Amino acid sequence: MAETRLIRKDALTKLFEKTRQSGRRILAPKAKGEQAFFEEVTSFGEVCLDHVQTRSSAKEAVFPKCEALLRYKFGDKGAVSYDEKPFEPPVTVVFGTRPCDARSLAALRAVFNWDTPDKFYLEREARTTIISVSCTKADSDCFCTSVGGGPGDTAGSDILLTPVSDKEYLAEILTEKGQAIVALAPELFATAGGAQKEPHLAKVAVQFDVNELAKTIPVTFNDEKVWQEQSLACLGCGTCAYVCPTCACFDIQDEANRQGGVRLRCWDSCGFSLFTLHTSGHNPRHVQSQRWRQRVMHKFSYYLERQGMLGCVGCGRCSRACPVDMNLVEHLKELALHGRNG
Amino acid sequence: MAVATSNIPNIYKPYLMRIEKVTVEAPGVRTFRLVFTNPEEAEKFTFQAGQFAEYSSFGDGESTFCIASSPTRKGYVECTFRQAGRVTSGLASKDVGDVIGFRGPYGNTFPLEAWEGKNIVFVAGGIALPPMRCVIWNVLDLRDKYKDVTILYGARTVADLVYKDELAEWDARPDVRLVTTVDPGGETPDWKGQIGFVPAVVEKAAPSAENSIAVVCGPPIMIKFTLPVLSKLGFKPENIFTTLENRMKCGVGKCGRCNVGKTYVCKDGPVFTFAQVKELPPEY
Amino acid sequence: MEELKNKVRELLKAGTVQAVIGYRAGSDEKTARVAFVRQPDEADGLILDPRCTDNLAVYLLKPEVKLLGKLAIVARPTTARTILQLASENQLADGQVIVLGVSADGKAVVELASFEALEKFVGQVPAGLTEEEKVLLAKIEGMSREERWAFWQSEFARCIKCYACRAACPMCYCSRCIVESNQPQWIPVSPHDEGNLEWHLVRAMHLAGRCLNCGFCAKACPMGIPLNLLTQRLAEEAKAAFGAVAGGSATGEYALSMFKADDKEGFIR
Amino acid sequence: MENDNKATGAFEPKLVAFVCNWCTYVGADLAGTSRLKYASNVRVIRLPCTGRIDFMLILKAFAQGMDGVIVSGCHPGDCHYTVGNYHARRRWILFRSLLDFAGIDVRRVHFAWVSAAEGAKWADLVNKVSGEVRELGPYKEYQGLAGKGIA
Repeated sequence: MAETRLIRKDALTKLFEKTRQSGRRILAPKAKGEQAFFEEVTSFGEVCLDHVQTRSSAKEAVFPKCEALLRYKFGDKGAVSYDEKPFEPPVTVVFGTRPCDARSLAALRAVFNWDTPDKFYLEREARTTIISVSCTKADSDCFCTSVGGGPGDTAGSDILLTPVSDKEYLAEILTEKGQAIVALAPELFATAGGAQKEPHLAKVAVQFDVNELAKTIPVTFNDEKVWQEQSLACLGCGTCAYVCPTCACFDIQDEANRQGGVRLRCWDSCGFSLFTLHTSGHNPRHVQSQRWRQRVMHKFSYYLERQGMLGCVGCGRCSRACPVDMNLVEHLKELALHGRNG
Repeated sequence: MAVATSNIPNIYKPYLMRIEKVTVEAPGVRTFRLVFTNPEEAEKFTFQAGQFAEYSSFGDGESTFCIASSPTRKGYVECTFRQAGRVTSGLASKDVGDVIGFRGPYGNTFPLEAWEGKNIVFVAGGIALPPMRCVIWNVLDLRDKYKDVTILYGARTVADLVYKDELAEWDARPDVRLVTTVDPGGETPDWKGQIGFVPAVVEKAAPSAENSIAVVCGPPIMIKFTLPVLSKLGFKPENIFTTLENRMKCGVGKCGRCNVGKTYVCKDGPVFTFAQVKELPPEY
Repeated sequence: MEELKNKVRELLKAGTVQAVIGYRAGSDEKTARVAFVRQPDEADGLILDPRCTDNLAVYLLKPEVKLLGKLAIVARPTTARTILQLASENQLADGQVIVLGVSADGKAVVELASFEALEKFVGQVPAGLTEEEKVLLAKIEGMSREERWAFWQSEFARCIKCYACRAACPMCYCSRCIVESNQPQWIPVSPHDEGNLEWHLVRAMHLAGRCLNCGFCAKACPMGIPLNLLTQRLAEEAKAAFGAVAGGSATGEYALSMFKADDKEGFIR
Repeated sequence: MENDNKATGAFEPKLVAFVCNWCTYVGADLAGTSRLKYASNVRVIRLPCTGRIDFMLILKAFAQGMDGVIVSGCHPGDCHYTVGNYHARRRWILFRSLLDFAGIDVRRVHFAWVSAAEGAKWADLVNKVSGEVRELGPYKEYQGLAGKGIA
């Protein structure tokens, strides 16, 4: 499937134009203050690829922060009827994702397609094309290589662009969706010649052995002291989950007036005390250390057992966004060691 | 840009059910009998004992309860709930003829076929009789397939006992041994049942563990003290069944709330044996 | 710096406190993070420099931290004011916390064991917005109403309702926040535009006259919404209209818990 | 009540008034019993005291499609609960400032003191507010928020 081409950086303006003309919406990193966020853009000029990583993840394209699951109307005498319209999410190109973000789709899909397919996620994903840009720089929070990814990893991308010179990207066209984008402006894509991407990629050191971690953390489950110490600073704010590209947990909420209403799905976080609170007042995860444990165990243990993959792509967003500087890698290293030492 | 839409069904869209009957069981506790507004859906619908569903009060949200009626009784489903939060308050304000949402059935089931030819002991406390009522009627409707049936049911007060008519019906049946109890102080002058906590009453009733299955549902404290009693009577953990109740939103393994360790109550449960429960991390 | 470390060692050795909340080096050279020092020798890891800006008072009411025992806390003037404001709202009792007050220049450290001492300490440091903050506030105030609406709508549109602003705020200590009251559901849970606007206005109003302008809310916001501008605006208004400044006293009232018969307003008909 | 005047098709603002039980509500009643004519496009919601009028009610009114809001109670010194209106006044001072800062049109929010004896002042207030808000037109900005941000 994979084909390799070259595209000039200045040709991206044209490619954006063609993509927009084809009726596709484009989401791309846009700078705001010191951060970049995925937002809808109309031209390549708005795009900012300077950041190691955007603050928010690209999951918004396939799993929006707030979406309608159903709409209903109230009738006479307690009647209810559905207000049904075909679900037609926008056809979208997400441009400028990093390879780690592209990988995260598999983790999201594993949940949303688990036995009972989730129409909303799957249809959005089916209409989304991912054009990633390889990482030529990384920071101390990046750990993609520790969880099976890499700065030039192609998994999950439809096209992967790697800057191979000041003027050119090496374009790996990986899927049919990627080819459909190339087909919009084939003249922009030249033959690749002998260009190699590896020399241009960032170096990201492996920080821990993820297989070891998967073995050691279940052993640590009942060692409450470890989780308490790690989470003592945690404010339970949930930021880590909201910026995480693989966090898929959600809440379902009704909003209605006298005429009718809408059932909405919105992001949620296992870090919140109310997340698991029963009506009776009983809470299975009643202290923050248990909620922190859930987050770590879910991503690095339960996910492996139930979905057959890790629930983490090593983007480092949680560490960067945490208001109290809880560093995931630091904690994972500690956990790997702790389990080893018994 | 047009893209063909696929035909993946919306798993979050509930069946619209009409309330056919409302029974006030105890203070704040109601039972709804629900019938499908769409006969085609009614035709296709099946479930098994132990499964649960998401019930909507449109405008308020969804709440998770077990299906309290038996799959042997066709044409309707019943649920029993206590008014506590926003959704259950919304449901409680509904009356006969009103439409609510029903999404399910979800979860695993009690292995009723494997229990054939065995004695069955039901131990329930308070509002935990509904999940068991489904199994009780299922067993009683296929009475010939099972041996002795014992029902031990306790509540805090006489008023808190649910399904009072059915308790009387079970009591009257020669093929059911029913023992009811209320906490000390919860009795009325004409109370004819036992007075005492469920574990003590189980011990006194001493059902035989020989060729027997026990089903235990109730508040955690009741379960905690009942298990050693059953164990003393000779019940093995793999022959004691319960249902776990955790907070849920989706019911289908996606929203991320109900898991106990790697076990998802909505998918792997809600029915567990105590042999399985023992293996779960202490987080439920 | 040595002064602070010595104080901390002393307090722990003497058993006066069981834990000291301070700052230690963070993930990188630009970051500091909270330290919960429980052993005298752990005091070596404490730092005190311009990185140390988080309002550590947020931890004083956290159940897990309270379990550590009696606490001392490293407090810059803003944190010290926060402690007084919490005290005036009956969230902290006199003598419950030992404050290690850090002077505005970050050099001197004084042990403040009573609220009276704390009041004197904060009394020496002028409270209020920095020049930089005033300029930014004036910039928004100078916009037309339509521009302000557009500005805030574009900011609020990014809000994802993670409530990190609430979690990071030492003054947001309600055990059940208004957004979690759902009968009726006053503030929509979902992060759509209407719910976001209502949340941010409610948050600001609930902090009106109480906010110490530590800026932790804005720092915590993963979406970079400058939501401390809202509380700054209210603090300025409370000062202008009522002469009220939060965090000056452990016993006083705050702007909205009191009134004067001759409070001036020009807009009531 | 529609946003249009049925006869002329012109815009008629929807107004809600949150009033206290003891003064303004009685004043509004007096306006009625005195047969004073005033704009009919106001819905009056009676609350115990201006001190009880949560600022959220004002936001909710706009969210539900109101074009203008009146908040009114006893004159300072006349509060049935002694000081409720003094507390309310402080809250309004700050809240109004916040609304303005957030870009909400404070010309649509009107605060007043109307006593039980001021039926005429009530009628006049409603007429004036109604006229002013009619000039401003429908509050499209706020009403446009409904459903915005839902994917």
